This record gives sequence, structure tokens and C-alpha cells, in this order.
Amino acid sequence: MMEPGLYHILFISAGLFFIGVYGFLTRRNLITMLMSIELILNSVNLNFIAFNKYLWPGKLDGLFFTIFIIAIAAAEAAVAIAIIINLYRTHRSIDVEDAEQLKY
Amino acid sequence: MPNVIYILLIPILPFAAFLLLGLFGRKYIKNGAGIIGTLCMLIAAALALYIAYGYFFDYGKLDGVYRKIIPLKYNWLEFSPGISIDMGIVLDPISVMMLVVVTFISLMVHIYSLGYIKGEERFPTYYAFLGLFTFSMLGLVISTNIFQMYFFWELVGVSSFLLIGYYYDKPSAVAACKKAFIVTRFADLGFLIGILVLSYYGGTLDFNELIQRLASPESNEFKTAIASSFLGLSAITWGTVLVFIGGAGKSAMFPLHIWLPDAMEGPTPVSALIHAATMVVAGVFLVARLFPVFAISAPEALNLVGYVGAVSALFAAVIACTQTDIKRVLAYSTMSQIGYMMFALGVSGYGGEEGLGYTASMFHLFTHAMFKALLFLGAGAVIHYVHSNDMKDMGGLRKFMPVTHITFLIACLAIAGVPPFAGFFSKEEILLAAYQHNTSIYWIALITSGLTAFYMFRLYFNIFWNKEHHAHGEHHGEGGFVMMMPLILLAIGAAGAGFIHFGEFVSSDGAPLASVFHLQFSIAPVALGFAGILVAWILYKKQNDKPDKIAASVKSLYIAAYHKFYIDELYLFITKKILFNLIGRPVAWIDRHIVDGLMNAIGDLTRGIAELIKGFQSGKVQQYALYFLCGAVGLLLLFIYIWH
Amino acid sequence: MNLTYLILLPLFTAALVLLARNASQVKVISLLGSVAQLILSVGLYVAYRKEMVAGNTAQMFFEADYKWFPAWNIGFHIGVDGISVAMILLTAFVVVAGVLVSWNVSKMTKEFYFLLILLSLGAYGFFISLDLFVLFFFLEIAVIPKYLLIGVWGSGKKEYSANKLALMLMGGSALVLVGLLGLYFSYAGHSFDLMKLSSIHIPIQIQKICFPLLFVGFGVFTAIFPFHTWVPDGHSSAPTAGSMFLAGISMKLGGYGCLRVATFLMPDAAKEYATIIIILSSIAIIYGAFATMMQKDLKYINAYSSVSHCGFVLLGIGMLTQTALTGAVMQMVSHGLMTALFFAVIGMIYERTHTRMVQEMGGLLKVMPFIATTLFIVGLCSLGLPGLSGFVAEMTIFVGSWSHPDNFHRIATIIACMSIVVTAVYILRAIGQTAMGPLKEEYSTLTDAKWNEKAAVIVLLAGILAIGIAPGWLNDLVRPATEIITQKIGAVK
Amino acid sequence: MTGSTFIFYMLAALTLVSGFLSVTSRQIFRAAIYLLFSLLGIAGLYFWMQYEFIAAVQIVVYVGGITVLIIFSIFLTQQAGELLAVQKAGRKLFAALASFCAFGITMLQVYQHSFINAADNNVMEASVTNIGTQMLSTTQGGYALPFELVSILLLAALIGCIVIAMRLKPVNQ
Amino acid sequence: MNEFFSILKPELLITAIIFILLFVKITKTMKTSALLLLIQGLLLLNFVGGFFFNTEGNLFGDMYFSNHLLMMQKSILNLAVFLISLLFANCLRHHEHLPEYFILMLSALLGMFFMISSQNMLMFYLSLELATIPVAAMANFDLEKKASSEAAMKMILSSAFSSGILLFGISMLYGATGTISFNEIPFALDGSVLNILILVFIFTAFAFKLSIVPFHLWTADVYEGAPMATSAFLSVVSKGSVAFIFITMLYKVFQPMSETWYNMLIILSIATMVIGNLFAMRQQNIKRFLAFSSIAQVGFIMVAISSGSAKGISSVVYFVLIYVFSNLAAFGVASVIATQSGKERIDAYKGLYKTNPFLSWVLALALFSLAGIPPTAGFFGKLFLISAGAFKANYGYIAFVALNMIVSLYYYLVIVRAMFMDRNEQPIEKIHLHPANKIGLIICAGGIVCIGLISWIFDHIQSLVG
Repeated sequence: MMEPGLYHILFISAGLFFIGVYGFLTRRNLITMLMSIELILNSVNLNFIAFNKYLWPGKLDGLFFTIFIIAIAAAEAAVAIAIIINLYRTHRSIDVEDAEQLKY
Repeated sequence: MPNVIYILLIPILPFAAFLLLGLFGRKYIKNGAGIIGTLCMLIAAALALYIAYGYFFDYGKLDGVYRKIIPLKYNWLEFSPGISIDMGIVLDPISVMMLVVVTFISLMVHIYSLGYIKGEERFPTYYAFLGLFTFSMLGLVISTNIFQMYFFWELVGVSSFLLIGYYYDKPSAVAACKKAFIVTRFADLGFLIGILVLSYYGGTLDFNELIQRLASPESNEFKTAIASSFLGLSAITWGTVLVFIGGAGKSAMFPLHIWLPDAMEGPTPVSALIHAATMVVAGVFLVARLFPVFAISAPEALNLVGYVGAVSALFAAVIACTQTDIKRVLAYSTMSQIGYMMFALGVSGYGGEEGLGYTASMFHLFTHAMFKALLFLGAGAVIHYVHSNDMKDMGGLRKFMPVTHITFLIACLAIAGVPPFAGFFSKEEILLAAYQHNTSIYWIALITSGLTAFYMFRLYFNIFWNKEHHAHGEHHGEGGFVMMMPLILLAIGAAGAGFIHFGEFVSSDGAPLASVFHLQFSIAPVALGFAGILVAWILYKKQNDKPDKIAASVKSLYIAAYHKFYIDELYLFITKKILFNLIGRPVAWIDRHIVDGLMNAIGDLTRGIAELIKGFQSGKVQQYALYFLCGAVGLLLLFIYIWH
Repeated sequence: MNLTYLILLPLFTAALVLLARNASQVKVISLLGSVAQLILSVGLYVAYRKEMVAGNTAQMFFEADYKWFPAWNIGFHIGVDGISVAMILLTAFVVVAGVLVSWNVSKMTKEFYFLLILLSLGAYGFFISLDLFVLFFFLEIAVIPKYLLIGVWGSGKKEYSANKLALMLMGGSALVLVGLLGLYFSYAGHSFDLMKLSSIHIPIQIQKICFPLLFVGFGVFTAIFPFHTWVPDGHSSAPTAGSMFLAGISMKLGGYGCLRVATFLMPDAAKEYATIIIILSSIAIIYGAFATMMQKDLKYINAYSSVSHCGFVLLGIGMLTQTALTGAVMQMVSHGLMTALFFAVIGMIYERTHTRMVQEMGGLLKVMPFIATTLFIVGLCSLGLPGLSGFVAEMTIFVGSWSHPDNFHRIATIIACMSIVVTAVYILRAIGQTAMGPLKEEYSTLTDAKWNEKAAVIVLLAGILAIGIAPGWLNDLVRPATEIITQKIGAVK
Repeated sequence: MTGSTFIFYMLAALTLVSGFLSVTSRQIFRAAIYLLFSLLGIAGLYFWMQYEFIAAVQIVVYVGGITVLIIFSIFLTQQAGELLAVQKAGRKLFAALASFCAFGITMLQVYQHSFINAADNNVMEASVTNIGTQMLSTTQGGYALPFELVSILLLAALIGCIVIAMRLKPVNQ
Repeated sequence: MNEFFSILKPELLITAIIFILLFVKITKTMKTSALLLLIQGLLLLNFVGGFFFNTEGNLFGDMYFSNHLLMMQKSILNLAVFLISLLFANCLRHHEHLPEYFILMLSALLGMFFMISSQNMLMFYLSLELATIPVAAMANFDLEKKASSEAAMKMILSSAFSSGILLFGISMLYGATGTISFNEIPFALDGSVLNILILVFIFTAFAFKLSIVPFHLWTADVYEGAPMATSAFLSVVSKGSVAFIFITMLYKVFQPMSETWYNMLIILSIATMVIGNLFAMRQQNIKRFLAFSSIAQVGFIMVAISSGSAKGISSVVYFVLIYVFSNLAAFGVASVIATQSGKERIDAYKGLYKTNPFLSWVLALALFSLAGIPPTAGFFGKLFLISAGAFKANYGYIAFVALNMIVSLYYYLVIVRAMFMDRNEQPIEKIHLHPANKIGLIICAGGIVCIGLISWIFDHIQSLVG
């Protein structure tokens, strides 16, 4: 095992990213899909921090980006959950496959 | 020189009558229509005679040669410098002669029709059409330009169409007029292409220049035209042959003759005017007009003219022997006589004594106009009387229609070539010309001449002798003075026209040609003529069964001839089966199903694909994301590994 | 003479039509407008004539160049030469007749006339524009009125036909568009200006791409084989005036475009592709004629015959000789008048008999002599009878085509000539079955043409006869223009 | 292997494994808890990289905020203890394949790319002071405008949530 | 400070309106119909205000940038929102959450303004989210309707997924270049393969927002389910703004990679046009139909973008302006009809002309404009798009694009045909238009007719592009 560095973290973040993507593509429950989104966003955050730390420590661009992503994620999650709750009211279900009336 | 206005008035007057009667006839001048038309025609005829007199006896000759006078030429449509349609007037022996013939016969028909068509609803229309026809025919004969001739040629065709279809509610008349138009139109295709060929090599459309260039071996145009050959024949030969096809169509030469018998569906005076005396000789006139080119530059074409004429003459004569519809008999006889004129041209040479055939042809044209018009008008009177065209319904009419009988007899004698009637002289000249140049044509002509006498007298006896006529309930006599007068005038013409020394006025090169008359030469044809009359006498003077027996003895020939040698059926086969079924129908089908089908198929295909791929829009948001991802991956693969 | 009046007048008329209160006002306004336009067009001809006599040798007369989208180097550049004047006259005649013929339209009269005027506006604009963008603009303006005219006021499977027409014409104009862009970028400073483009030598590679695009694109409008199938359907479904405009004006837009844009600007490619054009147009001529022979519906007969007749236009253009080009223009004018009249007559007959099937008619000459006589005349014009316009045009094309000394052109000419026989067959068949023959019982009470119909017929007949009897004026009008085109072609080696 | 390395690998394993479990677990509560662990692992990684501030934010916002929100919403919409519905095997396979492919390509490119290392000169301390000053600065490098923007976004999100989630009338479906 | 206000004026105006609305909502002082009038008035003021006291400049370091072209673009978006407030008056009039609805819409608009003015990736991302998240909420405003919540769900999830990928791309970009500033990135791009990966990932986000195939699948579902005004907002304002920033992104930020994105645009624009057209052809729901038609329109926009020239920019801006009028008119008519009769299927439009000639003409004009038929403005718009695309002399491509116009014409004509030609026993009965609707439709129709013919407008845009 070697000394962990940028590439290790990039591996983790990319792994987490695609785990999130996989989850998003396969989970049928809307809330679990939302969780997958969170994973995706977190992996990106990790990327930013890692780049900031290892490559561009002269400015805090990556860090600020992360902070703002976190804020946006919160807002997005809030709206998404509101929508999901409303969907639950209208559909009596939060299974994504139950909401496919609109198609073709 | 006469005032050009006078010459111009000759065609203009009938045209004016046409406009006047055509536009206002139906409503306003219903009763006066005939008078107006006839008056116009009368003036025109008088002017034509005046011009003819002036031309032949006053100013026409220059240094002993009848020259071409062009008093008027108007550039009507210029295609390119040098090639233009000029509307003009040419006065030369044949055009002047034709002016006289056309106006005279037309006048006769106008007068005759006053009685014949009287009381019909479309009386003004009839006169309007007659006016149109006369105008076109006159325009044709005075053409200075080959395209001008084509112009009037077509107009003549259409007025013939209109007149044949005069009884438009009769299906047979409709069929006949269509047939006439289409067959001649088909021939005109040849004429048109011929014009294109000749004009291209001649570099002009003007008759004079065309003849000057293409009929003189020194000119450049001649050399190029002779040098450029197609299928072994020179361009001039092709051009003249094609032009001749046009002429053959109008003149009902074999095998383009099929329209003529059917054209008898028109009113009989119309047949007399158009399908006997004037329009059908347009083909002859056309060949005569271009005669120097034929004779000097395209002897092969001239030969063709000769043979086609000869074959038509004989062919028509044979058929005429078997027909029972009197107008059809006359129609075939017309065809046969025009065959005479045609082969007379075919056996002629250019200039001097060689040009005898040319003179003879024109002479026959002239005399034929007289006696054939007379025959038709006479037949018209007969038909008017018995209300039938079929000779089976006739017989013994000599007592009831004496004037008709006598005039008809004169005409029959004239056509049979009995001296001293007009036909004799012209026919003699033709036979002489044929004898001098082409013996095989001569023999055909001789046989035809015998047959002519036979069938004409078969007709004559069947109408006026044979069985006794059982009078119909109502009798209205022979027709009034207006119908008799033309008969008598024409009979005078038919009897006396032969004594004109035609060669002095009309010859291939304009120089007078002494009339030759060989007594010993005339014996054979006259004898044959009499023989024909005799046979007809024996067979048809009294009602008997000999004709049937003879018919039975040569049954197959008889039946074939009776059915006009099945040429009509052949045409029908070609048009109905081949043109319609093998070309028209498949083309229409292909258009709707393949060409259009292709266009529709593109539409259907698009819709099909649209339906096929609708599954992508499945409504499943995860699937959307999956496609999203795949799209991104696809772009990555494409641009990182393939495109980069 | 200010050419903008030619556009402003229809625009004004259209606006007035929209403001009109009732149907009769609409009709009167349209009629007055179109007659004024006719007078204006004749005035244009006279003015043009005067200039010509005065020795003006400019290629385009009455030129004007207004600013329009200077960012794209587009200008509202207008001007006329003999060809345009001829086409404008044609349009004016057909429009007046179309307005007259539609007098009985009772369904949405205002809209109907509005669209008619709009359609004519497109044609006028097209013929006077010297900027290709403007030309394209007017070309497309005319499509939708056609679509609506057919779809709303048509008969039969009108929706299908309207769709097909709109789509195929737009397809054609899509090709035109690409071709125009090719030309646009081939000019150094990027220009759509026809005169500027004609002054340079467009690179041969560009020509080779753009010429077929433009020719086929415009060709679709003028029924080039095999893109002619909108013609029968479109014409047969359209209302009378629609068919008249469609065949009389709209199809001419294509021919004009082929000549003015494709051939004039790209003579090298025109020579290169002449063989193909000739083959396609020969096919169209003879194929259209044979297809016509089998039709039973009068409108189909005329529609297919239009395919055949428009084939002559393209043939004339493909031959590239001055006489043939002149003939092509004459054929456009002649066919425009003739076919408009033919459709007008068919419309009148249909209005009375409620059928267009020839075998269901018969003897109409008896009850409606005026209409039937017109049918006769127009049929005769169609088959090229001398004294009527068709003869002049066709003969000019034949003579022009024949002046190519090689066998290929000659065979094409002969094939084209052959069609005059086939034309005779189908025209006589149609006339024989409709106007002639025994009169059917049910038609014995029908009436003849009314004043408006008579007026329409007379207007168009006047045009036909004016060309047929004295073609010199048209010839003199068109020849200087075609001469410039031929010179350009001749300069190509 | 130093302690730091060990910790790193532990955190990495925690993050990835619990992340993976959170997207595969069939019990929604467990999934949420796994998510929590994964997020904590990331927070740990931030600590490990000495970005304490951001680690703290991570814990506060994610662990304390979003995860709780999610758990609330689970309560609101789901009978606890019920197993989650399983996606079709085909979709799973295809999704896995596509994700793995994308992952592969990404990693390949990342590893092939030699990132420029500019780490040698002036390191900016990720201290709260620095962050605070920069966040509210309106000059070059200041983040006042994004800050305001986010505030509006949060306001809008708030309003949106209220309208959507707070329904006055009952629905009869 | 004066300059600060005049540079930031558009955003400040919007913010002000947001707060006014918030105030009104909180105090509950107005009835909805009066409120709507107020909103319309404010938006009109806002639109008009966009033409005065404009100053170019940078603010907040390089966070914000504005010039006259951007102000023009913002004015276009302002106009669109104003028109939305007019055209959807009849369905919004009775909406109980009217102020919230407009707050969300204006927040999104604010996001768009910042987005097109943004000078770095962070601002871009934030404003993109600001322009998206409120719209997702707006999609759910038909609270009772299943379709509405489904649409909102699809929208928020898809956009979250898409922004995840975008962020991943941005993070890589940050890693590779060390900067998030638009001005610095082009110089830092090194042409390595990773750059392509970055480009693709960032590109997908635009593709998602612009509904470029195959990232378009959410579009139709969301348009269909969402309230009509939201769909209109999405299809016009949202698309237009993204198209603007897309140009900046490609022309400026990824300028060194122009060849790659040119090819990418060609492939995707073909796919977009084809798929959009094919799907539009078989639609029966008018909203869904308009969704696919807007997808196809984006294909045309991409043609112009691919040119990479100043003409490309000006023709896109011009086209968006025209598109605002055309598409909003279409949505407006559809909304009037849907509100009044509840019918959204194209079948129901049969015989519309008999009963509602005004609506039919407006819709027909709009459709003709969308199809690009003269004399409507759409003709000029589309022609300029294609002409701009032809700058690269890729004639095969241009021909394909031009032929696609025919397919699109086909389906636009389907509706025209239904309205004018098809018979219908029970057409939609006569609809009484709210005056606001009528004014809106007249403005749209006027715009459709005039914008093309008055060449000054294009020249003005062109002069702004420089």
C-alpha cells in the first residue's frame, strides 16, 4: 500500500460518484434515489476539496465551491422532498415506477 | 400589280364571316348567317378570279416565266436571326390556281348549304366553321413560309375537325372527328420534324430561300445537308420524307388514310369542300410547293411519293368497289384520285418537259376539285332525298331527281376519264408522265383507272337505276334552286375544265409547257374506262344476283376489301392495345404507385420510425437517466477514442 | 416606374379585404385591386417598352435597392427584365380571372380572397426581386396560402393533397435554400444579390453542388420528374381559383427560378447537367402525356397535362440556346394562361354538373355553349393549335432545341414533339366525352356561364390570343433578356 | 504504513462500503443509516485533509440536516420495516454496466492525466477567518454575490416547499 | 455606487419585484385578480426599465459581468415573462398561490440573469440551480393533479442528476486548470484527453437544460404534466437563457476545443432535430407536441451555434426573440383553450376556426412562425440560423437541416389542418378571452409578423454582438 494522495481520493470520489449513479438508476424508491443524489454531490465535494488541497492550495476556490454545493444540495433536497411528499399524496406511493403516467 | 388589300381580302373575308358568325351568330344573326357567309365568300371568289386573271394574263409573267410575286411579308415571330415565321402572301401559278379552286368550291358549298343545312339549329355555327376553314385553306395556299403553312395546316385540320363533328351529339361523328384530327396530327408530327430538319439545314423557313439553298447543288447549305446523313439517307431526304408524311396524312395516303372514310360523318357539303376538293389536296400542294427540293435534292423521297401515291390509288380503288355507303365510295375514290396526283408528282422531274408530271398533277387537282365536289354535292342531294347513305336504300332515282342525275352522270364520266370530260385530260397527262418515267407505276395507274370507272358507275347505277325506288311518304323534291345551281355550275366545270391548256400556266419551273396529247396513247386508258363502265352496266343496271356471285367467287378478297383490308382494326389494335394498355395504363399506374408511392412511402416510413422509437420515451425517469448516462458515455467514447 | 407598387398594391388590397364588412365588399375590393394590378402591370409593360425603344440597354430596368438586413448584405433589390415583365403580366391576368371565377365562393369569403391576394403578392414579389433572399422569401410566402386554399376550400381528399403539396414544395424550397447559401458564401463579401453574383465567376466546384440543388428545388415547383406527384393531387383537390393560381402562377415560379437563378448564375454547371435536365424533362413531357391519357377526372387530366407542358419549360431551359430559352419563357406564360383558363372551365362545369368524371358527362355543348366552346378553345390551345399561345411557345422551343446539331438533343426534341400527338389524343378524348356526344338527361336544365365567368374567360382568352395571334411583342420582350443569359452561357468554355 | 495512511484507508473503506450498502440495502432505514456513515466518512476525509471547517459544515448540514430530513420524509411516506421494491435485473445489470463503464473511462483518463502540481507556493490557510473574509468580500476573489444568490435560492426553495408540501385542502383521489 | 445600480439594474429590479410580491403575500392585502394586474404592471415596468440607464461593466471581481448584448438578452427574457403574465392570465387569475408562483418564476428569472452574466463556474452553477429548482416547484403548482407532481418529480430528479454530472465535470475542470474563472480557463486548457471528458460532462448539463437528444427525455413529460404557464416558461425563458450562456461557454470558455464541440454539436443537432421531429409527429397532446417541437427547434439553434461566429450569436439571440413570441403564442392559445374547455388533445382543435377565428389565426401564425414560413418572423429566424450554420460550408449538413424543416412543417400543419379543415360536430365553443389574454395574443401576433420584416431589430442585435 502506498502513501495516499490525490489519486486515491479521486478514486474514492469517482467510486462514490458512480455508486450514486448506480443507485439513482436502480432504486425504485424516490427517497433512496434522493439519497443517491446526495452521494453524487458529496463525491463532487470531495473532488473539489482534494484538488484544492493537493493542486491549487493558493486559493480557496474549491472549498468555496464545496460550501455552495452543500447549500444548494440542502435546498434541492428540501424541494425534492416537498415534491416527493406531494407525490405521495397524489399517488399514495413513492415508488418511481408508479409515476409513469406521462409517457410516449 | 393589284393592290395588296385585294389579295389580303380574299382570306380575310371568310375570317370576318367566321368571327361575326361565331361570336354573334347564335343570338343576333341567326337567320342572316347563311347570306352573310355566302356574300363574303362571293366577294372573295370574285377577288380570287380577278387576281387569277391579272396574274395569269397580266403581270404574272416575266421573261416568259411565271414568277413568284410576294406582295406582302410580315415578320410574325422571329426565332433567331434568319429563322422566323413570316406571314405573307405569295402569288405563283399554283397558289393562284388554288385560290380560285378554294374560293370557287367554297362558294358553291356555301350556296348549296343554304338549302342543305337550312333550318338546323346551329346554322350560324356551320357557316362560321365554313368561314374558318376557307380562311385557313386560303392562308395555307398563299404561304410564303413553311411555318406559315404549318400554321394554317393545323388550322385547316381543326376546322375539318369541327365540321366533321358538326353533329356533335352523334357518337359516330364525335369518334370520326377525333380520329381525323388525331391521325392527321400524327402525320403532322412528321411535318413538324421535317420542318425542323429542313429549316436547320436551310437556315431559313422561307420557301423561296429554302428552295434556293437546298435545291441548288452549289450552295453551302446543300453541301452540309447532303453530307450529314442518318441511316444512309441525307438530311434533305429525311426532311423531305418527314414533310411528305405530313402531306400524306392530310391527303389520306396509305396508310394514313383511315380517317377519310370516317370523316364522311360530317355534313355532305363539308365533305365536298374539305374532304374532296380542297383540304385533302393540301398534301399534294405541299409536295408541289417544295417540289424543287424533292426533285433535285431528294430523289429517294420523290420516289417514295410516287409509290405511296400509286399504292394508295389502287388500294382505295379496290376498296371502293365493295363499299355500299355512297359517301364512303366517294371517299375512297377521293383517296384514289389524290393518289394519282401524288404519284404524278412522284414521277415528275424538275423543269421543262421533265416536269410533265407536275403539271399533270396540278391539272388533275384542278379538275378533280370540280367533279369530286360535284359528286359529293350530288350525293348530298340524294341523301337529302332518301335520308340514307346506303346505296341499298336507293335505286331508280333518275326519275325523281333529274338535275342531280345528269350532273352526277357528268361527274362520273369525268372521273372515269371519258373524253371529253375534264378528268380525261388530266388523267391522260398523268398516265403519260408515269409511262415516261416509271412503268410499274404506270401499270398500277392503268388498272386503277379501269377500276375507277367500274366503281363510279357501280355507284351511279345503284343510285339512279337498279331497283325501282319506292317513294317515301313525304317528298320534298330535289331541293331548291340554291342546291341545284352549284350542281349545274360544277357540272359545267367538270365538263369543260379539261380544255384549259393547263401546262401553259402551271409547270414545275414556271415556264409554259406545251400541252401534249398522244391519241394512240389514250386508247388504252379510255378503253379500260369504257370496260369498267360496261361491267358496271352489266352488273348493276338491273337488280340481279351477279354481283353477289362474283363477290362470292373472290370471297376472301372481297371480304378483305369490304373491311378496308383491316387497316382500321390494325390501328385500333395499336392504339387501344399498345398505346393505351401497354403504355398509357402502365405509365399511369407507375405514376400513382411507384413514383407517388415513393413519395408517400417516405412519409409512411417516417411515421413508422416515429412509432417504432416511441419506447424511448417510456415515462420512467430512471430510464431517462440511464439514457442520459449512455449519451454521455457514448460522447466520451466517440470523442476520446474514435474522433480524437 | 416604381416597382414597389407592384407589391404594395396587393398588400393594400389584402388589408382592405380584411377590413371589409361583408362578402360583397370583399369581392368588389378584390376585383378592383386585381384590375388595378392588371392595369399597373400593363403600365409596366408599356413603360418597359418605352425604355427599350429609348435605347436603354441595361439588363434590369427600374432597379431599386432598399436596405434590408444589411448585416447579412441582404438588400430589398428589385428590378425587371423582359422575362419578369412577361411573368408579371401573366400573374396579373390570372389573378383577375381567378378573382372573377371565385365570385360564388360563399364559405369564408373574406379569408378566401385574402389568401388569393396574398398568393398573388408572393408571385409579384418573386418576379421582381433581384436579391436571392428576397426571392426566396416570396417563393415561400406563396406556399401556405396554397395549402390553406386547397385544404379549406378544396374537394376530395383535400387534406392529403394540401399536405403533400405543402411538404413537397417546402422540400423543394429547402433545397433551394441550401443552394442559395452556397451562392451566398461563394461571393467574396457574402451576397445574395443576383446582379453581383452574376458579375463574378462562381467556382466550378460550388456550381456543381449548388446547381442541382437549385434546379431540383425550383424544379419541384414546376413539376420536374419525379417530383411532380403533388401536381395531380394538389390541382385536383384545389378550388377553382386555387388550381388556377397553382398551375398558372405557382408552377411558373419554379421555371423562372430555374432560369433566372440556377442557369443564369451557374452556366458552367448548367452545361454540365444539361443532359440530365433534358432527359428528365423529356421523360416528364412524354410520361406526363401518357399518364394524362389514362385519366378520367378532368382536373387530373389538366394536372397531368401541366406536368407534360411544364416539361417543355424545363426542356427549353435545358437546351440552353437562346431560342429555346425564349420558348421556355413563352411556354411559361402561355401555359399559365391556358391552364388557368382550363381550370376555370373545369370549375364552371363542376359547379353545374357536380362531377368531374368525363364519362359521366356528355353533350354539354348543347346546354352551356359558352363554357363548352371555351373548353374547346383551351383544349386546342393545349394541343398547340396555331393562333393560340401554346403553338407559339412550343414551336419556339422546338426550333430552339433542334438547333443543337447532335443526336441526343434531337432525339429529345423528337420525343417532345411526339407529345403533341398524345396531347391531341387526350384533349380530344376529354372534350369529346364532355362537350360532345348525346346530352345526358340530368344535365338538360343546366345554365350557361354567368357574367363573372364570362369575364374571367374573356380576360384569359385575351391573353392567349394576344400571344397566339401576335407573338411578336412577347418575343421582343423576352429575347433581350434571354440573350444576356445565353451570352453568359456562351462565354463558358 | 503510518497511522495517517491507515486512517485514510479506513475512512475510504467506510465511505465506499457504506455508500454502496446505502444504494443496495433493501431496508430503507438501513439505507439511510448507511448514507449517514458514508457522509461521515467523507467528513472524516475532510478532517484528514485538514479542512476542518468544511468537515464541520459537512457534519452539520448533511448529518444533522439532510439525513434527518430524509428520515423524516421516510416516516411521512413509508411504513417502516417494509422491504424496498427491487428493480428489474436487466435494468440493474445495464445500469451497473453503464456506471462501471463511465467509471472506468473516467478513472482511466484521470490516471493518464498528469495534473499540474502548483502546490509549492503560497498556501492559503483554510481557516474560518480566511473563509469568512473572502465569503463577504465584494472585490476580486470575494464571494459576496454567490452568497446572496444562494440566499435567494434558499428563499425560493422555502417558498416552493411551503406551497407544495403545505396543502390546505385534502385530496380525494 | 451609481454605476453599481445601473450595471446590476436588471437583477435588482427583479429582486425588488420579488420582495414586493413577498410583502403583498405576507400582508394579504390584495385579491388575486388585482394582484395579477399589479404583477403585469410591474413586469411591464421591469421590461421597459430594461432599456434605460444601461451601463456595461464588471462587478464583484469577476463574478458578474454585463454588456449591452446581455442586457438585450435579459430584456428578451423580461419580455417573455411579461407575456407569460398576460397570456396565462385566465388560468393564473384564480390561482390561490399566485404571488408564490411569480416569486418562484422571478427567482428563476433572476437565476437566469445571473447565469448569462456569470463569469465563473461557481456563479454559473449557482444561478443554474436558481434557475432550475424554483421551476421544479412551479411544475408542481397544480397541486391536485397527479400529472403535475409526477412532472415535478421527474424534473427535480433529472435536473439533480444532471447537475451532479455537471459538477463532476466542473470539479475535473477545476482540477485540471486550477481556476473557475471563464477568463482564465481557455488559457489553462491544455488540449489533453481529460479536457474532452470535462467538456462532455459540462456539455451534458447544457444538453439537459436545452433538451438536446439524448438528454431530452424529461422534457415532454414535464411539459405535459406541469401547469401550462410553467411549460411555457420552461420552453421559452429557460431554454433561451441556457442557449445564451451555452454560446458564451462554447465560444469563450471552450474556445480552444472548438473543433470537438463543433463535431459534437453537429451530431447532436442532427439527432435532436430528427428525434424531436419524429416524436412531435405522433403527439396528440398539444403540450407534449409543443415540447417536442421545442426540442426540434433547439436542434436548429445548435446549427447556428455550431458556426462559432458572431453571426451565430446574433442569429441565436434573434431567434430566441422570435421564439418567445411564437412559442408563447402557441402556449397561450393552448392554455386559453385548456382552461376553458379542459381539452388538451389536438383532436379537440378540429373545427376551431368556426367558433374561434381569432385564436385559430394566432395559433396558425405561431405555428407557421415555428415552422419558419414567411412572412412570419420564424422564417427569418430560422433562415438566419441556417445561414449562420452554413459559414462552415458544410452543405451536406445544412441540406439535412433544411430537409428537417419539412418534417417539422408536416406536424405543424397537422394542427393547422385540424383547426381549419377538419370537420367536427362539436367544436370547442366560443371562448371569451380575458382582456389580458387578448392583449398578450395580439402582442405575440404582432411580434410574429413584424420582427422579421423590420430588419432594424436584427441589425441592432448584430451591432451589439459586434
